[in-house]
Parts: sequence; structure tokens; C-alpha cells
Amino acid sequence: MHLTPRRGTGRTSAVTGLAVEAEGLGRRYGRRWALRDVSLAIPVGSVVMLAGRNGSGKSTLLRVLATAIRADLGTARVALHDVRTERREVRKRVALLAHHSHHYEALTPRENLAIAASFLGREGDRPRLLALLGRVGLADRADDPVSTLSAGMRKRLALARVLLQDAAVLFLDEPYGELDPPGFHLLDRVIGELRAGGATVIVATHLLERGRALCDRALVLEEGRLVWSGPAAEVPEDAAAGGPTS
Amino acid sequence: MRDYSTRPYALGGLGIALLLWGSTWGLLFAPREAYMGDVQRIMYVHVPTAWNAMLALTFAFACALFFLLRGGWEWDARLEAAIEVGVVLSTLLCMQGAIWAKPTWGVWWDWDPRLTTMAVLLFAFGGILALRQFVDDPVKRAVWSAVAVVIAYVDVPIVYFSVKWWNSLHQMQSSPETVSRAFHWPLRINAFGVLLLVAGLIDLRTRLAALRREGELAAPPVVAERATPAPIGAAGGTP
Amino acid sequence: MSALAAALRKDLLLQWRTRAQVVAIFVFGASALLLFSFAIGPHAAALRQHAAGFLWLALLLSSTLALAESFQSEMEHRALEGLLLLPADARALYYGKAIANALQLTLLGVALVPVMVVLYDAGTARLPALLGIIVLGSAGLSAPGTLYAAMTAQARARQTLLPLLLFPLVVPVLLAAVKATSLLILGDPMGQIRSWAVLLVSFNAIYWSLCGLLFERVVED
Amino acid sequence: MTGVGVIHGGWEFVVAAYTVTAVILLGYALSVHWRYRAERARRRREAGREERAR
Repeated sequence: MHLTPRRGTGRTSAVTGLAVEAEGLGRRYGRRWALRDVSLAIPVGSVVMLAGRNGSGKSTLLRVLATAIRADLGTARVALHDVRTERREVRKRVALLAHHSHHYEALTPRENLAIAASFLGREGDRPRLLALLGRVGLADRADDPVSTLSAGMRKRLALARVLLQDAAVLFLDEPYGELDPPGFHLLDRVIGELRAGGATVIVATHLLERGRALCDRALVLEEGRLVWSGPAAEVPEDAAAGGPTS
Repeated sequence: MRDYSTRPYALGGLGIALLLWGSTWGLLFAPREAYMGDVQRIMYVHVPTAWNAMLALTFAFACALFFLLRGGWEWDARLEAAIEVGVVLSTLLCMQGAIWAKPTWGVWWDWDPRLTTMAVLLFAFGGILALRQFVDDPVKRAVWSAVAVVIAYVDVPIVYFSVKWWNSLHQMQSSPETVSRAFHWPLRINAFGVLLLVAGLIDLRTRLAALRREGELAAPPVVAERATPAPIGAAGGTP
Repeated sequence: MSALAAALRKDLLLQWRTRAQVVAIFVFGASALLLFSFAIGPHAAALRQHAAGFLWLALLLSSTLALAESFQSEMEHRALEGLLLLPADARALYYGKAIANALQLTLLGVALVPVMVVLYDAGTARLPALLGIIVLGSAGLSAPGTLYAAMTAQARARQTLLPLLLFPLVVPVLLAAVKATSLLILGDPMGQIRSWAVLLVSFNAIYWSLCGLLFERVVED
Repeated sequence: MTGVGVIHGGWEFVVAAYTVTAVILLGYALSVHWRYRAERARRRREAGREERAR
């Protein structure tokens, strides 16, 4: 099922051609700076791997760009809108797949998606919800409470919720975590389709092999600083040493 | 970091001097009140405490509004100081109120609307002090305590009227301020005394809060430390 | 407005799905009523005299459990953050949750009335007025309570922090609701109930608007 | 209406009120002073440690 065209800035109308631009981003947690002076520019339509050891600031960077948390220093514009002053506009064009899967345990996958759809102003999409759940492999569990789902299935529900938002820019934080091998292939297909649909995708992951294959550019974070950027195929092996079985 | 801050100590010292002067005047030289006798002399310290307790909490409300509308860590430091001093003064006020009520009404607490309102404020702002202990993120702690102060302060008139109506059946309101001209001077001197002392306390406590904030928050990263290569745009330096 | 409808539908669905918790909170309230009577002793006159006070104390204590519970599900998997990022308007989320909490507290209050009538022999013929007071009192607890529940759900020692912040604030609601309810039970010769109802309405007017304004600052980072 | 007519004595209540006032105001002032000096000393030690670390 091909994704409907992007909402918000299509890939043609962007003046500067940049989906994400940041200058001197900083975020601290008490005495520790999780992000130090990060600057980057990501053109529309590119698929970028964000690599780095645990605690290098990958999640913090994605959450700042997705306006989930504030930046203590620096500025950033996502989908042509400022993350500090135009949060609502950014959020209309952005989707975040986070560690926490943003759902209600007591409700069922169908109800969770229906709630998200109702806030997105797309009430009448019931068949689309079921199709979306089928696409991520949750069709048979659509009406069981999410509390009975395994971690992998919750990740699939979170993925369905991200796809529902039909965003121009997607931030996927460790999307492969908790997924089983079929889940890996599902995610590869989804990212491929997003690329084909003209979306900009930033994937934070430890799986360098997969990242080289899927992404065209790569950024490497170390202790909150951007230490390398360039074509994904050349990402240095030690940059994000190892990680879970790829 | 200023090494030695004289202003708060000067304010405090002057305040204490005024308080001593006003209190000795009120205790030894002021005439005895016709009905109340000597017990009325408690007014020279009770009324100034009441005025300044309300003033401190009003200052906390102002700091909360400034922080919410304009931001700036200095307002959070002043907010913390004003809340703490307000709570201390409210505690003192309730104690004085009880000591005043015993000889006058035979009970320790006479549900006077003003005093009862201050007791409710004591617990409300005391709760906000507890809130500040249990929130670790400095920004969240600052925003939430500012929000809580605004909510608690807006409640003051409502609490006053509800207690006034609730209590109006029992007895005509005893207004401690029925003070004739001759008694005004010690009252006014003490009022300024407590005011200056409170100003000094808030000033010093603000510096303490500012220092703690400094210790809690890491300084911005020094740009020079940036590791090479400089993080160029992912697309190889296009605009 | 549609965001408010969506938020309210979400909260009512959540409450329906976790209705076992509401029943448990009702049992807690009823047992509190029982304990109050043990504290006073079996003197019917005294119990009847203080019945209104016990009803509202039981409802106040139960409200902290219900309010804390209402944000447990929002914080569990950062569901609230998920909605804010859609984006969903924070004010709509607040009013949806506050209305749902007010309905739940009203339900609790109405369910506790028969227990009060039985234990304290304290009934009233003016049931519509009693329902009105219960609705106004529940709304008065829910407006600031929902905001403080959102705040304390993200802090440590949340069980103690919510009542610590809420109880001093809702003194006027407690005073007015208890007075109005006892006037209904023990008779209202001078017709004072109107003034207490006015006080409850003004408390609600102030806090339903003020907390709506401040909610976004509490949930946004 | 002043309750029980003219109140005789009552000096012990006046003394109690003034001592409570003095104790709390001065006690709090001292506590702020001590906490402030302690914090300043701690900050100075930390600044020193950071200096040595760099």
C-alpha cells in the first residue's frame, strides 16, 4: 500500500531544500551535557543513519528535533519551522518513534490508533486503521489489550502509529530494538517506502551493517558531539562499536 | 561570584535595631490598653508579622508571574527565597495568634478569618516547599513551583471569605487593629523593622538559592573544545 | 472543540476500561465513612450532626486516589507525550481529563450518599439540590486536582505530594460543600444554601479557567 | 466586645509572644547565614577541584 503524499512541505516546495537544520544545539541534564554544540543540515528526502555508543546523545538529539524536549542552547528548524517557537507547526509535519511507545496499556491497538486518528482529525479512517495494523502484523491482535502484547508487538504498534501521522520528517529511535527478524524486514520495507514517498528519515541505530545498506548519509555522535558525517557506506566501524546482534 | 555580600546583613541589622526600638517602646512606655490590659502589647509584634507575611507571599506571587511570563533563573531564586520566608513568617504568625487568643478568648485558636487564612496559606506554601524538594529537574521544579504559587495565591481571597462566612455565626469579629493613636508609633516602627529584616533574609536566601542553582547546572560547553572535524552539513557542505 | 471531544472520549473510554479501579475507590470511601462513625461512637444525634462533614471528607480522600490513578495511565508509556506530539492541544487534553475526573467524583459522591443515609441516618428530601452540590464540589476538587495530578505524577513521592498540595487549596470547596450539604440534611431555615452554592460556583469559575491556562506549562518540557 | 472584661496580668503571654518571635526570626536568620556560608565554601572547594581537573 503506497503511502499517501506528504503533508506539509512536499519535497519540491522546500526553499532551502533542508528538512532539518540545527546550529549549536545543547541540552543538559543537571551537571551533564547530553548534547554539546551540535550543528547539522539534512536535505529533504534523504535517509540518514545516526550512530553512536550508548549515552552518546542519539535519543536526546532526536527528541529535541521532534520537540519532545527543549533545547537548552542553540537553535533548530525542522520542516522549515523553529523547534522552540513553532512547536505546533513542527509537530504537524514530524513523527517520532521513541523508546516509550506512546500508547495506553488498558486499551486495544485499534483503540490506541483510533485515539491518535481522532486528534489528527481523521475520524473516518476505520478501514485504514485495520489495514495499518495488518501491515505491521497486528491484525490478529487488534482487539486485545496492549498490556497482553509482547515488547516486539508494542514496537510494531508504535510503528503503525508513526505511519498513521503521515509525516514529512520521521525520527526513528532504535527502531530495530525488540523486533524479531520478520520485524527487521518489515522495517526495511517501510523505510524503503518512506524514501520512495519523498520523506526524510533519521534512524538512530547501532546496526551499522543495516544502516550502510539502507541509508545514504550517516552522522556519528560521541559524548554529545557530532564527530563524523559523510556517506553511510563509509561510516567508521569503531564509531559505534557493535551493539545487539545485527 | 561576589565574595562578601554586605547588603543583606545591613538590611537585617537595621531591621533588628528598629524591632528592638519599637518593641521596647511598646512593652515599656506605651500606655496600657483600657480593656485588654497588657495582653494588647502582643499587637506590636503580631500585626507587623501579619503585614509582612502577606507581603512576602505577595512577592512570591510576583516572582512566580515574572518567571512564567518572562523567564530567568534569578526569578526562580527569588521565588524560592520568598516562599521560604513567607512560610516562616506564617508559622510565627499562627503561634503569636494562638498566644494572643488564649488570654483573650480562653481558647488557643479563635478561627479569626484573617488568621485562619494565614494558617491555610502556611500549609499551601509549605506544600510548595515540599514540591521543590521532590522534583529533581531544575527547570521543571522552577516552572511547577511557580504554577503552584500562582494557584495558591489566587485562592487567598476565596479562603478568606469562605472562612469569614463559615465563622460569622460564632462571634463578632475581633479586630486586633482597633488601636488608638497613642499606640501607633511602636506598631509602625516594628512594621518597618520586620520589613527590613525580611528584605535582608530574602536577599540572603536568594543568593543561597542562586549558588545552589549554579552548583546544580553545568556551565555551557566551551566552544573551543569542539573535536574536529567540524560537523559540516550531512550533504557535504551544501547551503 | 473537536479536540476536546476527542480528549473527553479518550478519557471516558479509559475510565470505562479501568472501572474496577473506580469500584475499589468507592469501597475505600465507604470504609472511610464507617471508620468515621467508629471515631464518634454510636450516638445517632452526633453522627447525624456531622454526616455532611464525613461525606465530604471521604470524597476528598477518595479524590486523591482517583486523580492520581487518572494520570498513571498517561505517564505509563508516555502516552500523554505521544498525544502532545501529534499535535494535540494541551488545553483540550486538560479539559477532557478534568471533566472525566469530575464525572467520576460525582459518581463516587452519589454512590456514597446511600452509605451515609444508612450509617448516619442523614437523608434529605431535596435530592436535586444535593446532586447539584455534589456536582459543584466534585468539579471544584477536579479542576486543580487534575493539574496537580499531572504535576505530581512526574515527581517523586507522588502519593504524599498530591494531597499535600491539593488539600490546603480546596479548603473553600470543603467548607462550602459541607455547609451546603448539612443545610440540606439538618434544614435550612434562613435559606443560606444559595450563598454557599455561589461560593462553589465562583471557585469553579476561577480554577477551571486558571488551570486550563497553566496546564500546558506543566506538561510541556 | 472584648470577652471577659478587663484582663488582669497576662504578662506571661506577652513575654511568650515576644520570645517566640525572637527565637524564630533570629533562628531562621542564623540558619540562612550558616547554609549560605556552607554553600559558598562548597562552591569554592568545587571550583578548586575543577581547576585542578582541567
